[in-house]
Amino acid sequence: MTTKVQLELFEGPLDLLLHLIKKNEVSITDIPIAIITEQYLATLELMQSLNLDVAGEFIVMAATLMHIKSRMLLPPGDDEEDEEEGDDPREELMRQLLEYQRFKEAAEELERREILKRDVFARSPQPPDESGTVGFEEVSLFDLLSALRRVLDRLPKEDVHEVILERISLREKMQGLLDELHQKGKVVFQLFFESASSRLEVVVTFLAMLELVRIRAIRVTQGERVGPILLELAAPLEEVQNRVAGEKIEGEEHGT
Amino acid sequence: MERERLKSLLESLLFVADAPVSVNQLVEVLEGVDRKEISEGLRELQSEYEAGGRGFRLVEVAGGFQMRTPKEHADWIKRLYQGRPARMSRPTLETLAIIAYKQPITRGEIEAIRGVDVDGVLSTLLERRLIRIVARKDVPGRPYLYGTTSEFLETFNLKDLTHLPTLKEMAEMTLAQPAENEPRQESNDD
Amino acid sequence: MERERLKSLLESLLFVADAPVSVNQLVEVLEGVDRKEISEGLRELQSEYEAGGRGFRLVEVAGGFQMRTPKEHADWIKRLYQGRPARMSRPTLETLAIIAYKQPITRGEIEAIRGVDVDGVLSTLLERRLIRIVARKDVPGRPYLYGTTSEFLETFNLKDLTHLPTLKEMAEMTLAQPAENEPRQESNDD
Repeated sequence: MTTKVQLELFEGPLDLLLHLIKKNEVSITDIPIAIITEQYLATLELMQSLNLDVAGEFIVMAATLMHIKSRMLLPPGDDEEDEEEGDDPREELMRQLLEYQRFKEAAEELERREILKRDVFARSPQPPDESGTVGFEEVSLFDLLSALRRVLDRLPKEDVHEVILERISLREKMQGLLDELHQKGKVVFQLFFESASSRLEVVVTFLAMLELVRIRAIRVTQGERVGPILLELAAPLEEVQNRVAGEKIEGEEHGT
Repeated sequence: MERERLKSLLESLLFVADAPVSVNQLVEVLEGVDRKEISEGLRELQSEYEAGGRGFRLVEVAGGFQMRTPKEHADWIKRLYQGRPARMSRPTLETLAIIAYKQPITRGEIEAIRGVDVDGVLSTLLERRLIRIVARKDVPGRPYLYGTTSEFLETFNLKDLTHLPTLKEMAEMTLAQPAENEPRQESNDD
Repeated sequence: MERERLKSLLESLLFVADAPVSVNQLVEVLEGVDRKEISEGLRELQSEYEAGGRGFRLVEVAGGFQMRTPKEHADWIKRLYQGRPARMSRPTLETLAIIAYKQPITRGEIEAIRGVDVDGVLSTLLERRLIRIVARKDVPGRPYLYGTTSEFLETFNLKDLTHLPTLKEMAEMTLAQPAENEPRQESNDD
């Protein structure tokens, strides 16, 4: 995962390059690569000296520029490895810059339009009268996911950002839950979340639980309407373990 | 400020407001305009709407002014809403999400996850054919097991259930989301 | 129906709607009224609002008609407005522009054009309902394909996608390209 660029001035390496090209009053189709590379690297250095996080993409571009520069120094025809790239080593970069510039301009055009809630206003949505409506408005998968997320969000929150996703495997968690249920018999639902060390673990625990319910390895019960929710094994440990082992889990990591 | 311009501004302000606007609020927003002028402007708009047979009136309500449609138009307005699909509510979507991922699932299991009663929501979803009863669970009470329908797949543009986002993608998306701070939590699990 | 009465009704309907209203919807609601009459009524309201210096205009947007305040009143309205005013950052706008013109498009394809990671921006856009997931691409990994929504059209005051400003041609490009080495053209390039 890349760190965010803190320097708001440039949105990315292409943005920075366009800025340098404009500043030097040169053409995208004929970039003086030595000068631009030098200025690009100087800018990165400046960013670093100001203690700004320089995103990985900026560094990758620096390497690309230096590579192009070195290839420009070779006499034409001497360069076998990159022959399929065409004659001018700057070509791919040129194409990228032109395309990026097109969309940068398109974005500026969009910004000049009358934007709703910035320049013009419609009436605020009134609470709808749901009676007699026909069907539902379009909902997207994202809405569905957001809904699931909200369910998860109500569970205890911890900071997740530093946890690497792959560390906790769903299958491991499922086995762990089964072991715990085997040892303790009936366990109160919430108890499983108390030991979680991060929000991610909560998510994984929750999903493991749902998965176990789905394959009927565990049972969820509730004595009274408002009573605690209890979990228990739906069958002897060995049997449910086999059931878990035989189950293909959607989204499971391979080879980890 | 010139009277016509003031009235046009007042109209804009009343138009966008989602609650009655008090004269005090208007005085604050229209810095430099006299309270008396504002009141007069409002009165004029009021009688213009009435006399001009416009599609709204300016009514004084709850300590402020609000634009409202005339009573005689109520039947037509209802028809506008009736002909239109409603936005799916949060409880509905959440319940649907749980069913989609965990089907077949009983009402009790859904409630265990959502922490609230889902009776009404289930009937809405059944009515809209997004879910169906697939079987009965072989446990005491033999509760219904719910699953999604082909209308569900169509709604979400899915070829089949295996095309639902996977656990990993879901985690990515949920992690990428800034947690929205819901002021009103309907859950009772904490 | 008498013209003035029709216009008054149209005004009511447009006033209460929380999204642009299409002529089709109006035809349905106003049973028995001619489509032509409805269109004429709308046009008349449109010019009356403009000429009469009213606090709103009738604009054609996202496949329908919607009442909106004139741009000159924005500053005053913002002072009263409770909702979050739209803020469009450069990354948001650039990403949105790429999606608007190249839809359906995957995250990877967007990143290839912008040269930076767009994870956070995509979530923001999804959350604001300016874009949506339209399908999955049939390539390894089955990445999501993103497209714009009708909220996008509403936000940017567009009748439909064909009304997007024309993209500048990559004119300079062709000059510099050797004939046998065509720039990699995306399928939906025009």
